[in-house]
Amino acid sequence: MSHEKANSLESARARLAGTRGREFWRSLEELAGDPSFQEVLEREFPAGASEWGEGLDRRRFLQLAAASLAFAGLSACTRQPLESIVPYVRQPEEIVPGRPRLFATAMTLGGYASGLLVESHEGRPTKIEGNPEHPATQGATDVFAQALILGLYDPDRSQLVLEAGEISTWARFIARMSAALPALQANGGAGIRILTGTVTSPTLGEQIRALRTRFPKMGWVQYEPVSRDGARLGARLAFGVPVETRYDFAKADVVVSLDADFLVEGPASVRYARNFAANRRVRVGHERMIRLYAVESTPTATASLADHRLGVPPSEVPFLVWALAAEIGVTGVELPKALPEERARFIREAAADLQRNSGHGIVIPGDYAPAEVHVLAHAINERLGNVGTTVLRTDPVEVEPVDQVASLSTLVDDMRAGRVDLLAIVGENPVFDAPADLEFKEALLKVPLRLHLALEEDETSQYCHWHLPEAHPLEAWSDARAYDGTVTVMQPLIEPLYGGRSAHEFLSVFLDDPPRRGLEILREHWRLMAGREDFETLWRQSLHDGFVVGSVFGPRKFALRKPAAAEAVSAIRAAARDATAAAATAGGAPTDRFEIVFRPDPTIHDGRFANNGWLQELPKPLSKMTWDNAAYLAPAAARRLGVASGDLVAIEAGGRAIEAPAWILPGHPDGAVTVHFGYGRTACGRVGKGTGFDAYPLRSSAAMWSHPGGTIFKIPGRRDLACTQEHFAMEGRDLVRVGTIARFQKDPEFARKMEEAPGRDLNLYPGFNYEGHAWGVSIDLSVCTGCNACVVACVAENNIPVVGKDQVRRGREMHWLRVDRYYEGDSESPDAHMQPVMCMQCEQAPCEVVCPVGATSHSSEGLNDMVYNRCVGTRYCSNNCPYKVRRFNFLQYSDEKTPVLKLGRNPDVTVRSRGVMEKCTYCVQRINAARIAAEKEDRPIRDGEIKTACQQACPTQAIVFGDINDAQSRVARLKAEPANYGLMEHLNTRPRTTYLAKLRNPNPDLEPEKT
Amino acid sequence: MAQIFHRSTNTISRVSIYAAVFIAAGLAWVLMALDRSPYTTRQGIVLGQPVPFSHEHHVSGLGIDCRYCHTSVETSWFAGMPPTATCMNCHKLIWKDSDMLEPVRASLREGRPIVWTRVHDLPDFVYFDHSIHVAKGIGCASCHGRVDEMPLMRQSAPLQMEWCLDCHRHPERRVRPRDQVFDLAWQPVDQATLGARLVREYGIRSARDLTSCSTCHR
Amino acid sequence: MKRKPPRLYGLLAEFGSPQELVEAAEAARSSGYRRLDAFTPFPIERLSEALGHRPSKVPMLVLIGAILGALLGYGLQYWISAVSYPLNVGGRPYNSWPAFIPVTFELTILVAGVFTVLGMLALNGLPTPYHPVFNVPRFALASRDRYFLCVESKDTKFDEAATRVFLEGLRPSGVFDVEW
Amino acid sequence: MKDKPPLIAPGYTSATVTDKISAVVLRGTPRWWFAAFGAAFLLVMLFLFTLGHLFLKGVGIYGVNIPVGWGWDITNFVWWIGIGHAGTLISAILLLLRQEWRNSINRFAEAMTLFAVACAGVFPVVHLGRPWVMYWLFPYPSTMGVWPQFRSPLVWDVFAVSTYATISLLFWFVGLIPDLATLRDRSRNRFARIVYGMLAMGWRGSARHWHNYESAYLMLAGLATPLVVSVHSVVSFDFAVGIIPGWHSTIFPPYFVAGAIFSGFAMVLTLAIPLRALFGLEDFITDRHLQNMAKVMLATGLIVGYGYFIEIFMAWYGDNKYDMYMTVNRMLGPYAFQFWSLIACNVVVPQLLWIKRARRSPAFLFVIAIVVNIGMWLERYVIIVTSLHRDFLPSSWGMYSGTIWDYSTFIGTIGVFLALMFLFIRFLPMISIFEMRAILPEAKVEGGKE
Repeated sequence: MSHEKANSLESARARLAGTRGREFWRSLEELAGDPSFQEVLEREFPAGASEWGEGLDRRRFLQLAAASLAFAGLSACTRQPLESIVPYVRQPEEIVPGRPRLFATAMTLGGYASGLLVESHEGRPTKIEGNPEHPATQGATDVFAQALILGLYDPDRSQLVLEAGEISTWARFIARMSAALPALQANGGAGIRILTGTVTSPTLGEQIRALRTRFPKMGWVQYEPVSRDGARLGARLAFGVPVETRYDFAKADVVVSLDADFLVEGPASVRYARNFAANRRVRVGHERMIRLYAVESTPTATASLADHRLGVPPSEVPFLVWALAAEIGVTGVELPKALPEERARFIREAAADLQRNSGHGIVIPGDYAPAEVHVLAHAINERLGNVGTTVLRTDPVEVEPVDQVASLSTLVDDMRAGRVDLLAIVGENPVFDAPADLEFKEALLKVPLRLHLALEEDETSQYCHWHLPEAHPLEAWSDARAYDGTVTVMQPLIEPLYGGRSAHEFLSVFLDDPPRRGLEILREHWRLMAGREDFETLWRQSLHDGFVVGSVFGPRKFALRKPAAAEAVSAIRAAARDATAAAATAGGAPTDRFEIVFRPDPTIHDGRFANNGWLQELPKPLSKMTWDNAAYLAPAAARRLGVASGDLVAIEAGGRAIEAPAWILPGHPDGAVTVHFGYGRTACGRVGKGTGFDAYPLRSSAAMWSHPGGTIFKIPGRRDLACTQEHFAMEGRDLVRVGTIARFQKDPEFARKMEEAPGRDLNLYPGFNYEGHAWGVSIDLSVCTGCNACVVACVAENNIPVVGKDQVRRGREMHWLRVDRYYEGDSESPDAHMQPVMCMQCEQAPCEVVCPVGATSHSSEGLNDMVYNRCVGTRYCSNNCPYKVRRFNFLQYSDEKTPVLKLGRNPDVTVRSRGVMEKCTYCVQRINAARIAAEKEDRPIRDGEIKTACQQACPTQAIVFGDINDAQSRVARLKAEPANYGLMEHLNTRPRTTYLAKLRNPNPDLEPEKT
Repeated sequence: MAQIFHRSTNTISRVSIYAAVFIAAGLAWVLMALDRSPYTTRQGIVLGQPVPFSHEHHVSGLGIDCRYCHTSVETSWFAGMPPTATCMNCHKLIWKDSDMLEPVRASLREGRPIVWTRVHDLPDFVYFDHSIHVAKGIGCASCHGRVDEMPLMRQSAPLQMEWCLDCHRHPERRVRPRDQVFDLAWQPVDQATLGARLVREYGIRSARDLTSCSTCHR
Repeated sequence: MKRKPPRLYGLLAEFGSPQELVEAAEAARSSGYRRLDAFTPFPIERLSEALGHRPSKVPMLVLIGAILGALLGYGLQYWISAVSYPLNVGGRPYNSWPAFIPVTFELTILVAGVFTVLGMLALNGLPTPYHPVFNVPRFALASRDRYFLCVESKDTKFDEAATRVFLEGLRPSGVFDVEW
Repeated sequence: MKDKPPLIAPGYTSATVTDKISAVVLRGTPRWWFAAFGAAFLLVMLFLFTLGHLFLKGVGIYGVNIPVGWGWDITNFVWWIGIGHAGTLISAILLLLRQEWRNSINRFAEAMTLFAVACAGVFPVVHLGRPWVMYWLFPYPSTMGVWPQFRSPLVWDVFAVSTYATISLLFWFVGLIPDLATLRDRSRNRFARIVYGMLAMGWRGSARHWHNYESAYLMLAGLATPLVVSVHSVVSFDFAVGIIPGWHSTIFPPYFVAGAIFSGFAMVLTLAIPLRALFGLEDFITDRHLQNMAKVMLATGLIVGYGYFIEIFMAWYGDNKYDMYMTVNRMLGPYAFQFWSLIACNVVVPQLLWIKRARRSPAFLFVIAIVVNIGMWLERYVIIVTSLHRDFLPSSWGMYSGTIWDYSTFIGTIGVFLALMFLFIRFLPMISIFEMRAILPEAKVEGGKE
């Protein structure tokens, strides 16, 4: 049967080959008429089964029958229940009841800090924004920062100190430790190991230094599953010393990305995205674009903006970099032989382009690329003279850069050898995410005393004597460095909800007697840093700003080791030789042999966000899948294996195997399969349990980010995946309008001409005219990376409920703002286009006309108001909405039972109940707040004063909100751009949200302009 | 065939047909009246409170300004409820051992807040902002009535949407000079001209703006 | 001058076929009786002619009802959408008359229909659960297959004896007193 | 009526007609009736149970989603309303057209109309997210100061359907009055006489009564005729006013009305054929009646078929890529099966009615009627679902399928319908007695004034 499926895909291939030019192809399987796709389509027919809930007995039957009759007697008279009002006993000076306040703080991911502003209502943090003053991140945020709030209120977070599974207390723990420490101290703490993640926090570093003075022989291990070992090692090999490299895309004209998702992932991504976008935006009068070449081993969101993309299996990447280095003329490197022409040409042109723009180019290697790639990248940038302008090298940001895999494996060896008496694991979950070959768990069990400080009771806590609840980043005092070295302050917004303590306070148990609280520890260390005199001013200033002014690392000169490049090349040769040797010995048909690419999950990262409903329900940027991970395959590969999306496959590598549902991802390089970490958690909260599969078992300390020789074969069974967008073709409709900059210069209005929009006079009725404000939004498709930050921001701002996998599969996700993704071109390497779609606030809204109760109507400023408490739920408005941006509460979605979740809700937005329609309102609560503020000061609302949640979060500033009646406003000027067009404008809906056509800047030598 | 019905049934049947019409109309009227009655709106009903606080005594008696207790009325959507400390500013000196005030003292002693029963309670899907109304010259009395004449606090307006709309459609009928906002006893001399003038001066928005749904609902 | 009310409501003659009844009715009328009524199991047009009924007033009532309905219908919608709470709905004007036509039409029909039925009942003096003619046992057959002619005592020309003789002359299958 | 078979078998007199029809009501209840009614009642309980579950859990128990916001619920609504058209049409239009053959079928056709409309009325309520505020669709002076939005076809529906229900009820009742009098006079049971007596309101069949009565009856017919046409037009506006490809179409009103009559007659046949057999009324509901109805079905069926064709033609001729895609998707997309089976049921199968022998065989007609009922349900399903599931933005395309709750609601309403129908035939004359008398030969009166 796999044969016929293969054939059907074959025919699809054939038909695809026929299409060319600007023709859009439809989602693969459907084109192939693949039966399994029909299955996906006919979503489980007897869906009702799940609705039965508790079993049906006589009483329930009568109860229901009675309810239906009682309903008949419902009367119009509704009387509000009495509510009480509870004032403070002593009101804090600075608090004005009802007025939200903003605090500057930060979160860390992979050790690196990003500056945040947190909105707090009467002491309850409700919304997170980027800290616009922060020199590193400049006010942009990623999905993780936006979702941090939900993590804070997560009712499944660990709430108890556990001693051997029994409930205990911090006091008890402290007592036990002070009892145990002297013994350990005797031999200089040789038996003590502390395992942390990557540490950039100066204070934490200081504490560890202090620990080392107290326990000279103790060991400090840094390990987290997603870290930048390649970069670290690369730097060492290239310079002999640890070096941090950062890039300035604002000055760049040509970028070559080597397996780097630099716009969406990594500590600096939001800043890179901002500068990159600033350099890619095209406006009349400013018509130059940065050009991006992307070489990648798995499709990335970044590459959806690439002008030229080359997908190759991971083992090929080093060769391409090698070739690039050779083309650039890096000394000691000559061209590798036997490079396929298509790839060679790509590299040649990229190299030429780089050389044309020497000093204004960037060659950026991915964090997960092997060290050799980093070495060569360093050499190339050096050779091109980019260093100092676009490529900046500084001292390492980490307190102590180490090869984390190496340091973890030494720890494991020590544990096995019984050299470890006490292991304190701080905030990490190695039992779940350590490389499988180390068999961390087994080693761990050999340690006499195991402590675990973590946010949740996870896989590791189960095997530790003590589990200690960690304080959430928003609950604790701390500091950390941003990717550029800026020292960033983290201050608590709320007392620990569940009695958690920070890493500082935890370490303090071993340092101080009695242990000190975070604030004290922090201030103490800072006093040392600052030097006595101006400490208080520095402290206040930094708390207010959220960072220490001028703590950014200045670029420094580092001498590149002459032989480094050559060594890297020979290393690549060696690696290739080993791989071929291994392949020769390895079993399995060569057709089943695949390279395996490992990546952190785009939404739940390495698994630490597995219990975050917002992130679980967030569609993955490329597959639009929610609540699951999958084995991403190239269409061709899937055809060979005879699998369709959802079919189970077994993936085997290094003697370990996992089962995973396959997912056909257009543009994925053939011969490789991508699996994402983070799913398959066995010990975590209610949200994350039972989602996806665990990919860590395939990972070995030798092959952290890709495995050269895995095998895949189809096994019986399917897994139903909840995907929010099942159709990826535009059907020849001009939804995302794409053009090259050349075309734009020839005909700036090309996008508008694609589909005629009726003139404003073409109307049966006289239209309304909007004096005063007229709100509108402009979205620049040229810079949208589809990173989803806007989506989570919207969820957080507007109390949007999580509905769960089952409801998503029924097509009932609630996101007001979604990012549509379309494909164009050949299925093996198509162009991907991202398009954020929220309510268009049509001036002639089809939804309003059909609402029988006037629950949705137009405000005097042209907003398409939605009045939840008037809605009766006919869903007619949604049926009649051409953009399908309306969302309906088919069941009671918003959680009214869990009290702690109520704390996190935005008090300025109604929490919708069952049976009502909802949708994007342009964050009308923010509009009203700004208007009230302005009117109280008798002044007009300033342009830019109101930012919608999505706009505020957007790293590339692709979304701009404002008053289109004010000709000077940013949005008005954007809408005046020739590339501006409205979605489905021919329906005469007059959308207030419009788009700027997506412009590309291909290298004419690689892609001659079509005519 | 014998008669089935008695003579009287002729009249009865005819009358009952017309009666039916009036009964139906009557019922509808009752429902509507009930919907607007104090039973539903709690208008003019005094609710039980932990402390029998008298606005009359404190406002007209002692002449305390509204803002002394409701501090945030000009700056926030929420007018603000006085913390226990505010009460005790005076009551640690006067009436300091009256039984009536025991709950207040207890609150301060034990740090337990006093739990009042809300008198003016809008549904949660309505977003009313005190500060902007005050800024636009809508007096406290316009919604809360002559609080200075209430020994015990009670709701004086129905607080139903049609009532809100009435003012949002005709702000000129209610608006007063900003400096008179907190004077509960203030009476206009010639509201017609004054209102028209103030609406202009204070830049109060048009009825079309003020009756847009999102003005109050989000 | 006032006469004491007569003993009877009237006299009722029974016939076997519509034909006979119609002829009897014509005869009675031509011989000067005016307060006549005939009872049949189904409508017979010629009977009304024979008894000289005027055209029914029902159609007039229907017209009145229709006009009222139409005014009510459009008025309601106009007042609600343009006067009471004007809202900008999808950019349509407050008084978007084309959209108001269906409801106007439906209300026209509704009110007209109600007028028709109530009008008919009123004009027929219904409901009348009690009526003297029901006192005649055989009258039950009026709803089956017998045809009756009734001369009411209110008729100026009515004289119990004479009228009975007259009715007998019409060869009915029987003549009955109709008690009050 | 030369070669045509008579409307009433020969040999009947006013007396026998009266006795035979009223006997059905006045004589004892047949056993099968209890069985049948009992079965229907069980379905009613299922219906109540489903509603209970719906009100406790929410409309999410149905299969609806985004983009397909309507599914079985509205499909059933339109289906029932359609069925509800035959009654009034037969009584009103055929009355105006002086089609005497209507006299023996109009009564229960009207009853059927009422019950069908009642069932239809259920769905606009249950499909709501918050059914308990359904009364907001009526204009009443609320404390919120807000009103229904009269530009919405759903509000038009509210008025159209409620008007239609009221007028049909009046029409039906007015028609019943003389027969109620008959029952009053014939029944031995005192209680029955009182009940029928009150309902008959003292009808005496006096010449004046008949005089006003006939004119009123004619007036009602005159009012009901445009009404019946308007109702399904308004229902069709629910879709035609929308902008979704496959909905936004000007031909909807006429072909919805035709479809309504089509399905209505189908349902009349579905009921009439077994009923006349059960009560041995072949003498009154003769094969000629069946044939006439068959002809009406054939005619309306052709109109409906034309509607399908012209819709496809316009999609091609209008050269609108969205309409074109929708049309192709209907015919070849995931719902192609439903589409082609509706074509088979509504266009192909009815063509058999061209054959005289087919029209003559009650059994055969019964089968065809059932098929048409199914076909018309499918038509609405296809119009609603296939149009919604792939509209403008491919990104938001989805699929729809009903859930067991959709099924149980639908079956439940069928139960309600049957239960009401059984009560009706048990307690009221299912054939208009006086109108039957009127078409007897003995009713003719010769001669007359010149």
